[in-house]
Amino acid sequence: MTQTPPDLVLEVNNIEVIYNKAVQALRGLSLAVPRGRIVALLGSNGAGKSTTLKAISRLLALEDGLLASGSIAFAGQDTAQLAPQQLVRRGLSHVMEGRRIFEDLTVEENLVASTYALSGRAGAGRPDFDLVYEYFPRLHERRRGLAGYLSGGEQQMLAIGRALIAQPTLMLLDEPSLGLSPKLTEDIFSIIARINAERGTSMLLVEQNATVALAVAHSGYIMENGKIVIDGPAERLAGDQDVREFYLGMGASGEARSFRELKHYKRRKRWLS
Amino acid sequence: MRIGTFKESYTADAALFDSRTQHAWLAIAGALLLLFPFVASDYWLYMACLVAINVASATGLNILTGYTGLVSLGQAAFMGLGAYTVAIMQARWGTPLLLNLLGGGFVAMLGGMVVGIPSLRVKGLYLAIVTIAASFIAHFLFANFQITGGTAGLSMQPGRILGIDLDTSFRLYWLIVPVMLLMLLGAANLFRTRIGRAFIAIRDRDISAEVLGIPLLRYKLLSFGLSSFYAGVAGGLWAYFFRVVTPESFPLSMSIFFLAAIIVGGMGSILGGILGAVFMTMVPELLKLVVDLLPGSADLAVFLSPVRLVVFGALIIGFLVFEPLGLAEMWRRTRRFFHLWPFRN
Amino acid sequence: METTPPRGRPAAPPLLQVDSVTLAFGGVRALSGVSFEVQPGSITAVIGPNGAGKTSLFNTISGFYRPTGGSIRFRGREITRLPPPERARLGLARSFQNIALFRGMTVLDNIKLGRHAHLKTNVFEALAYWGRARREEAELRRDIEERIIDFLEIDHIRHAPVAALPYGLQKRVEMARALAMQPEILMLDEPVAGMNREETEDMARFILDVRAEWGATVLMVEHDMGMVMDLSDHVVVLNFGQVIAQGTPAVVQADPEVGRAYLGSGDVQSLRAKLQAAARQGVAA
Amino acid sequence: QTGEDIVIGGSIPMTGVFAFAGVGINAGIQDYVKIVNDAGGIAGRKVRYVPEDTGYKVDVSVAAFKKITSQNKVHLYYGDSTGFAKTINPELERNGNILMAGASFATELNDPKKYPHQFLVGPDYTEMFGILLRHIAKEKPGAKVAFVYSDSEFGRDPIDSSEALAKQLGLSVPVKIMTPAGSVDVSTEVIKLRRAAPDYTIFHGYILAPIPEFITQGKQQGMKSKWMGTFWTMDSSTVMKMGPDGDGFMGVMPFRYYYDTEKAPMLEKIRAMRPEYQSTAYTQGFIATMLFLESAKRCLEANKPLNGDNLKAALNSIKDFDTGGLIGVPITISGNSIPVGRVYRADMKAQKMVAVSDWIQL
Amino acid sequence: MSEGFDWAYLFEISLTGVASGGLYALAALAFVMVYKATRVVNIAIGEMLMAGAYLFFTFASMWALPLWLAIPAAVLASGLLGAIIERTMIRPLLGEPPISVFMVTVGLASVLVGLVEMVWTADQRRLPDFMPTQPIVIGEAFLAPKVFWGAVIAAVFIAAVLLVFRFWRGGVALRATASDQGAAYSVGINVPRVFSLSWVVSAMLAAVSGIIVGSIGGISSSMGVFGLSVLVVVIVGGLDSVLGALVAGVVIGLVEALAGAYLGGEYKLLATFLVLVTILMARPYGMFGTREIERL
Ligand SMILES: Nc1ncnc2c1ncn2[C@@H]1O[C@H](COP(=O)(O)OP(=O)(O)OP(=O)(O)O)[C@@H](O)[C@H]1O
Ligand SMILES: Nc1ncnc2c1ncn2[C@@H]1O[C@H](COP(=O)(O)OP(=O)(O)OP(=O)(O)O)[C@@H](O)[C@H]1O
Ligand SMILES: [Mg+2]
Ligand SMILES: [Mg+2]
Repeated sequence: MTQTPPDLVLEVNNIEVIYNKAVQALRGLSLAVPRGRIVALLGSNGAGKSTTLKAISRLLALEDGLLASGSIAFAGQDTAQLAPQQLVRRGLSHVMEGRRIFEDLTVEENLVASTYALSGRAGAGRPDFDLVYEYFPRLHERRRGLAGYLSGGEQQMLAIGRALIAQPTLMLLDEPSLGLSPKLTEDIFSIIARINAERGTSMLLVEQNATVALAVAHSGYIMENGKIVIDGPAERLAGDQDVREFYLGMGASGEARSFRELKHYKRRKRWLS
Repeated sequence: MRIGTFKESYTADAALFDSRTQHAWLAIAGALLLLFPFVASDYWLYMACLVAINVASATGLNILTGYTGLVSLGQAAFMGLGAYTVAIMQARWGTPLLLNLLGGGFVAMLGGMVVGIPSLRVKGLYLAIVTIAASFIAHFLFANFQITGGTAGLSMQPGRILGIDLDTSFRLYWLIVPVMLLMLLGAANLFRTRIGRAFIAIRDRDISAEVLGIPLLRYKLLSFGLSSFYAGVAGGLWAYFFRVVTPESFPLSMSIFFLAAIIVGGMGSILGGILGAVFMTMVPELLKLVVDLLPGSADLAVFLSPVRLVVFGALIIGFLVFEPLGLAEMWRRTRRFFHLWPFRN
Repeated sequence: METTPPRGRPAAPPLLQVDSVTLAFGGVRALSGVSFEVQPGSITAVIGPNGAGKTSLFNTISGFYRPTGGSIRFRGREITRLPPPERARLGLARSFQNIALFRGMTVLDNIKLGRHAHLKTNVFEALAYWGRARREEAELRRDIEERIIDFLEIDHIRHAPVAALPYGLQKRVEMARALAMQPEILMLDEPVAGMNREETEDMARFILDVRAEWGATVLMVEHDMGMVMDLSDHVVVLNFGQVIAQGTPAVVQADPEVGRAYLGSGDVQSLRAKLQAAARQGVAA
Repeated sequence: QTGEDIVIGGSIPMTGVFAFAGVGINAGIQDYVKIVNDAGGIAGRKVRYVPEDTGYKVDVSVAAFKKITSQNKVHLYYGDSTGFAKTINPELERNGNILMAGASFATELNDPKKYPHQFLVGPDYTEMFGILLRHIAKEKPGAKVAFVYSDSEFGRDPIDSSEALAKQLGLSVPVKIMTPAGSVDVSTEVIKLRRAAPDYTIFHGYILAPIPEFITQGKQQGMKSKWMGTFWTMDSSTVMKMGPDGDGFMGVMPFRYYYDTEKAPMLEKIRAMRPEYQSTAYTQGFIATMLFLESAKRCLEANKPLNGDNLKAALNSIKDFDTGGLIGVPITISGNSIPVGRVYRADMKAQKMVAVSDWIQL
Repeated sequence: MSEGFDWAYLFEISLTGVASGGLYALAALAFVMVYKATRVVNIAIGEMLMAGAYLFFTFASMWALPLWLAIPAAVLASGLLGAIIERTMIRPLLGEPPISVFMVTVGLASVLVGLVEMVWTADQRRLPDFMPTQPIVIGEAFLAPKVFWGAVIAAVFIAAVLLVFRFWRGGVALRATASDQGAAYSVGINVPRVFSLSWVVSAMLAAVSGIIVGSIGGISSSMGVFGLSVLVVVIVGGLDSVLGALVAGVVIGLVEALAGAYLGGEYKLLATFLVLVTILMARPYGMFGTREIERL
């Protein structure tokens, strides 16, 4: 509620979101991303993670969602008056859930479209397609093909590649590992870690793969039902008993649980009590 | 979610009208329909018949466009097929009225299915234009054939049923409204079964529907067939109603009218088709009434007529900007409001 | 190439046989000479890097793509030329990687739709909603409520429109619809993508239960190695459209080529160390 | 039965493709009703005019008819299109109380047996062609006459019968060109026309477009044809819009133009009421009303109740009736039409239509 | 074939057909601009032509402005009209079902016709002549000057648009917006700007086309029916293809001319629609339209 401390690139304060004038998806959610840090946001299906990201990037209106109360500051500035594309041009990139690539455009045209993020930004470098192709050689092979015909994983690569072109200062990543093979997931997270280390890009990372998310993140939040239920440094979260049980799939003894020995009844999560 | 109703069985849950309030409303509506002809003037009876014909045809189009997602701008032409069939059957063979109506429906259905053949490959607006093409071809045939009376068209004797000549709006009302209600019921039933679901699945994503076991061509043709059957019967009613059928009776603008009706009313909703057809038929008339109420209307009328066009267009735009999903959605919202009232947050 | 019978069961004639299937899109070879078999009652997994051709393989089996070469047999019957709806009727049921629910319908209607091919109501019965239509619908409703909705624990959303459901629930509805298809063979394309561990475990339990209670055979594509290795009887590894290995999970896991092409590793701590090393290396370079 | 108003209902196309005429018709009816009422009405009864806009759509017209007739006791009705006239005919027969005229000059309506309670306010389209062809046959015997018409009931109406008449009159019809409704670019048709090299070209089924384009392009390509039109094209303001190339355009007109100088007391009255130009549609509405009320008057004077049969009989009893000079000769209505007219020619310099023939009566 | 065949006639007719096809192409281009960027099927395209023509009529005939001023003024005023339409009726429907937006344009058509009748009445009018009146003579064949110059203007505009799309990344932005508005926002494309721009440009093209068409056939409140031919052309060419608009315009122009000349006026529409259906059966997305991506 006081002034934004200078080292927070993103500050979300007590926001509420309502869809279709009827469904409340977020109920007073607050979080912050320190500059240069990777922050993970975990939570079960329907907790409101994607909604949070859409509220930040101001893409809610397109889905009939309304930011009913609360405030969001990006780089110290309140975003309420900014249009989505203005935010992007100031360095806030959102890689949306479900890939959302331009299917009718070729791979390369997808990247070209992304250069709009650099319009009017002082100090932006030239768009670097080669960097993307270097990270994802597969895209280079398919660069003249229509993006709509790429496999699921290839589309995910393209979505991330597009965000790279935008040279953001804050990247919102919504399930980047969705549909990626384990190896590629690891590769992509190395890239994420690299971008973060090399360029100091801050990231807010929504992930279902808690293992990689907590491995790459500095700190994390866990949300349920539109609210944050716990937060803390990534190591501490990874050590939390419920997180281990519900997100990392480890038994009480700390051993990886087998999927064959699942119980039909589950322990209630501590944070729901 | 509704509160306050608890279903005893799955069948009750699947019933068309499920609550006591709804049954009460239904009874009231029925009583009104029964009483109406005895209190209304000739003009209002005329309008009621016209509305009923339009509701029937719009419902047919809703099956095809609203539920199956195949946009058609040929509804008027299919009505024309039905109307000509009825006129010819009556004049040539003197067959009974109900048989003629069925005949009109079937001929239109055949026509619709032929037009539907490209729908497996051709989609969206491309398909819509194919239906326009079809309606121009139909117009060409109507205007250049002997049996259809060329550009002058055909005139008809009033329909006869049970020895009664249907020559007044009052008498026609008792034919048109029941037939329309029957057609509405049929459509509503359809969407409780596998066939209706298959239509909706095709609308939402035809290729996955196919993998899930729905033969696309067969169902698209079925939808075209049903929709134009409805159009054909409506066209037959139209013929009995106006008793003159000419090639220019069923212009493209009429097809657009029906499309507008289901969009403004709410696509993929039986209620939407009804509301839309009523709205589109009545609004121009109501606007006239408003103009009449203004003082000094005689001279003003000349100026106000284009104003009515503007207002009419603006109403369509306004409604859609306000509620892109149509009147039916507005209705649902209102209902939800009252259902939850006073628990609304 | 070895084929192992499913654990603890006697060898039976295969339910599905994919025989040197080839599929090309213009220049892109999505599948080349893919062969494997699915034993009745087994859980078979197809894994492989992104773009390896797994989804294309599923599409070929369910008839959406015509293979350029090779054949597919179901219960020994040649189905390579059969149109997709016919295959659905035979009991080839599937879910989709890119969720393909019908967004204009409720959850319940989506599930009901799955049964389409097995119902018989014709147009006239439908218009009148009488006789067979009424009977079939009532029966279908009971079956779905009691066997599928309860089973998958989605009763709270049965009347919700699917469009607004969160991703994970949509996946579950996909599964429900596939179950409603009365599957002989249930093909699941990335059933747990986008789910957290807890939800993945739920899904894994459903899959095991489906086999146990419904006797369905499962063929799935999945990237979650933990789940694949724990659940499957047989694993087929695709890379660049070719089968590079197949066998029991243990056999596949031991294959060095598979490891290089595909498998990831580790728990949070070791992964973190690895990622940080990668990042440092990047900065240094 | 005194005291009750005599009601003239009207389905008037005040919007849509025919609005240009509807507006004039409406004013014409209004004005004549006013003249009569100011003079004390018909046999002491006031005349009331109840119009409704139709947008030139048949179903709207019918709705208007139902509305007006259910709210008023209507004996006289003005309807717009041919389609409406045909559609409403059974209703008229059933109703039995109404005499109807309208904006249509369709040949089909000129049949007292099929349309016993309707009449046309002028010659039907075939008769219009007849007047033109007679004029041509006199001016240039054996001439080649081309017909250009639109693909609509309106356009096709007189074509076949008139071709036969042309033969009878010793004229030849080297080409008949039908243009699709609403087409603007007619270059190919012009080529076809030029190759037929007609002496006269008669346009029918249009208002203005695409006639000017035909003439302009025809002249540019060196055609020597004279150009002619029928009633709905022939309003002065319409012809004047053809621009310089329209000079010399001719056509058939059953009424005098607003600015005609020949003696016509009624025209003077109109000019006094409305100082600005009034269209021929105005005159048409005006004369329709005049004939309506004359029939009503004759009925009432003969003490016959106002109904369709009586009104029509009264109308048909009109012999050598003076329209106050609006039609240049006294008229007699023996059937459903008034088969008289004359040929006018456009003088672009004076911005007027000038008569080039006598009144021709068929 | 037969000895008496009149080749000169065929040549003359074809020439005229091709030239009048140019007019279709220009109007079709106006349609394609909007569709390409916003996926809005603008059924009111004919009425927008009409609006442009009436604006020109007002400036040139009623206010008696000189032509070099009246034409740009009409085009700019049309652009403004396009902007207003986009802002008030199209943008509020961003993200709604395309069919609803389609219907809004139907409403728009009614509004425009009503406005024109209110301001200028429903009378047919003629536009001042501003094109050379010397007929174009090629060999034996005559070509109407207005049609010829109209076609030339159309060709120039289409060429310009084609070039712009080739060398300017805005073309990508347009298509990206059409493909997925949300994603377009997320890569920094100013979606509302793309929307307004495409409507403004489209309205301006429509005005040019309306002025030409109006100067040939005169103007009236019902000249919107020209839109139907435009619709046929864009379907044959492919809804989102500029090149398609050009080629299909010429094809349809030619088919109409030949059918009119050799079969008679009543066959013109029939012939074009038969051609349309045939082409769609062979190529369901028109000659150059983008096929929808169908994948599971
Ligand atoms: N467009 C929408 N309209 C209505 N409700 C919506 C809409 N989008 C999301 N919701 C609702 O908002 C809630 C939060 O959804 P959200 O997509 O943010 O969840 P999530 O945490 O990202 O889940 P997942 O892991 O499945 O992606 C859910 O209950 C969902 O049903
Ligand atoms: N219809 C098509 N046209 C052209 N190329 C296609 C088509 N369908 C698939 N491909 C290509 O075939 C290859 C295999 O695609 P597929 O979707 O089967 O991969 P996948 O193994 O399912 O990958 P993922 O795990 O990423 O989903 C990819 O390179 C893809 O781009
Ligand atoms: Mg999400
Ligand atoms: Mg895949």
